[in-house]
Amino acid sequence: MDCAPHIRVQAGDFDLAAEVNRLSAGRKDVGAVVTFTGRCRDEDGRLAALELEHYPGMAEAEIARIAREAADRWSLSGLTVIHRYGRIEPGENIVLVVTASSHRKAALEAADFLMDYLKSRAPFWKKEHPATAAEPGRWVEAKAEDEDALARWKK
Amino acid sequence: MDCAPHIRVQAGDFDLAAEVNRLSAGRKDVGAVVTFTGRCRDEDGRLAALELEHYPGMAEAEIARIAREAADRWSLSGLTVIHRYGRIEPGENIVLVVTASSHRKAALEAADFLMDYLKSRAPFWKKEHPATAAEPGRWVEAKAEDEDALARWKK
Amino acid sequence: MKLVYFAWVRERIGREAEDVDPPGEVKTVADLLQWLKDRGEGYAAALEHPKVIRVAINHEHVDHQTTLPRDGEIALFPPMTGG
Amino acid sequence: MKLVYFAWVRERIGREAEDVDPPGEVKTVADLLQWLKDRGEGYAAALEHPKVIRVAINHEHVDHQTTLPRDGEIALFPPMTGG
Repeated sequence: MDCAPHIRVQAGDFDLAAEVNRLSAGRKDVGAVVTFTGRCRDEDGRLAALELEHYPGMAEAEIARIAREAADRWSLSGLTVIHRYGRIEPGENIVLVVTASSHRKAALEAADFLMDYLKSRAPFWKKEHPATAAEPGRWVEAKAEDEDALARWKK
Repeated sequence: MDCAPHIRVQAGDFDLAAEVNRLSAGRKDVGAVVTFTGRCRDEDGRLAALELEHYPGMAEAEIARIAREAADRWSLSGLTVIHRYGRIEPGENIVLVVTASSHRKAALEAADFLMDYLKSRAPFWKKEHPATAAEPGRWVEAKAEDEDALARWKK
Repeated sequence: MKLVYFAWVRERIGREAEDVDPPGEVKTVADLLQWLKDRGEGYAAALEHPKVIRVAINHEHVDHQTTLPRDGEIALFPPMTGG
Repeated sequence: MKLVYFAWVRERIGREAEDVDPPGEVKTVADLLQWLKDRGEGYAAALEHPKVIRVAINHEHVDHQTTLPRDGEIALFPPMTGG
């Protein structure tokens, strides 16, 4: 990979266009840029907000490991992962993955791979705060399908 | 699908952030937004520009058919395809696909599907203008691998 | 019937579009390609390998066995390279 | 050794971190979980199903058979739900 992965774990939002420009502005060798934006849904009005807890230090280290694996498997010219933590309301962004490559399949597959690994390996935990204030917050349970999704990428 | 596909065939560039906002701004039901941007490469300096010819009328109709098929196969809340034509220089955008869904797999797979079909079914033809002005323009040949990519999506 | 040409099919034939009136025995797309091929050097060059030529009738892809419509727009072009 | 807890493991145990000094027979991650479980109600609730608990040593995922390091930071948490 030509350039080091750009990784950020932050409370604040990110700027999609700025992150795409980081990997492609002025570049004549980038044929494909893929972005994946994960957002908070309101679950048909049942959710007031998500609280994202993370493990500082390990979050960055683990995302870096996942990014390095993607860069080893696909020919990428650039790779960005930004994951937010803290309180996030419906309609707000949670996570951004940007992949750039000369070829479309590399960019698409790497983004798919990164999201699967972020879901099940990056040390973040979501707590749902219900719209009904009387109800207590509830930790989101890991889904078996997310674990299964990783099996697709085993070499 | 909740909303009709947004399809444009145009000479001018597009604005990635504006197109993502079109599908997600103010929406609390959109959990995932995927963008694919196809860009003109300079082929290690050998290419001065691409000339994209298209079949007006059919280009829009065929992209609409492909978009409809994607909307039938995946649960999408929004879908945008913009394809440029005319002279496009290295570093410029050629095509944009944006998919929005409540779930990440639907958004990712639909974008992958749309790109495969646009490559081999939408009536556009690329002519390469070499950096060496003396050389004549050369029509890009269709790749067998692009045709093969469609086989993955046969039901 | 109106014919329209794109990319190198257009360049070799030397025109973008034309109206033609093929004889009654020209019933399918394959027949039409064979008939056009004999109309001159440009056509022969464009349609040298007819199997490669993609065809659309009224903006929809069709295969070479398709029966020609009474009227409408028939487009001939190389395999597409968009995206 | 320093232990850190996250999400519902943290909430049930009732603290974010602590220093512990387990006896010599506590050699693996599995031993540590078993030993912690007996330290009180919160620990028992958090570690009721030890197989579910994910563990990282010095910021790297490890399995329950892993030998504990001499020192460093050991994190216990539920399956991750980021992304």
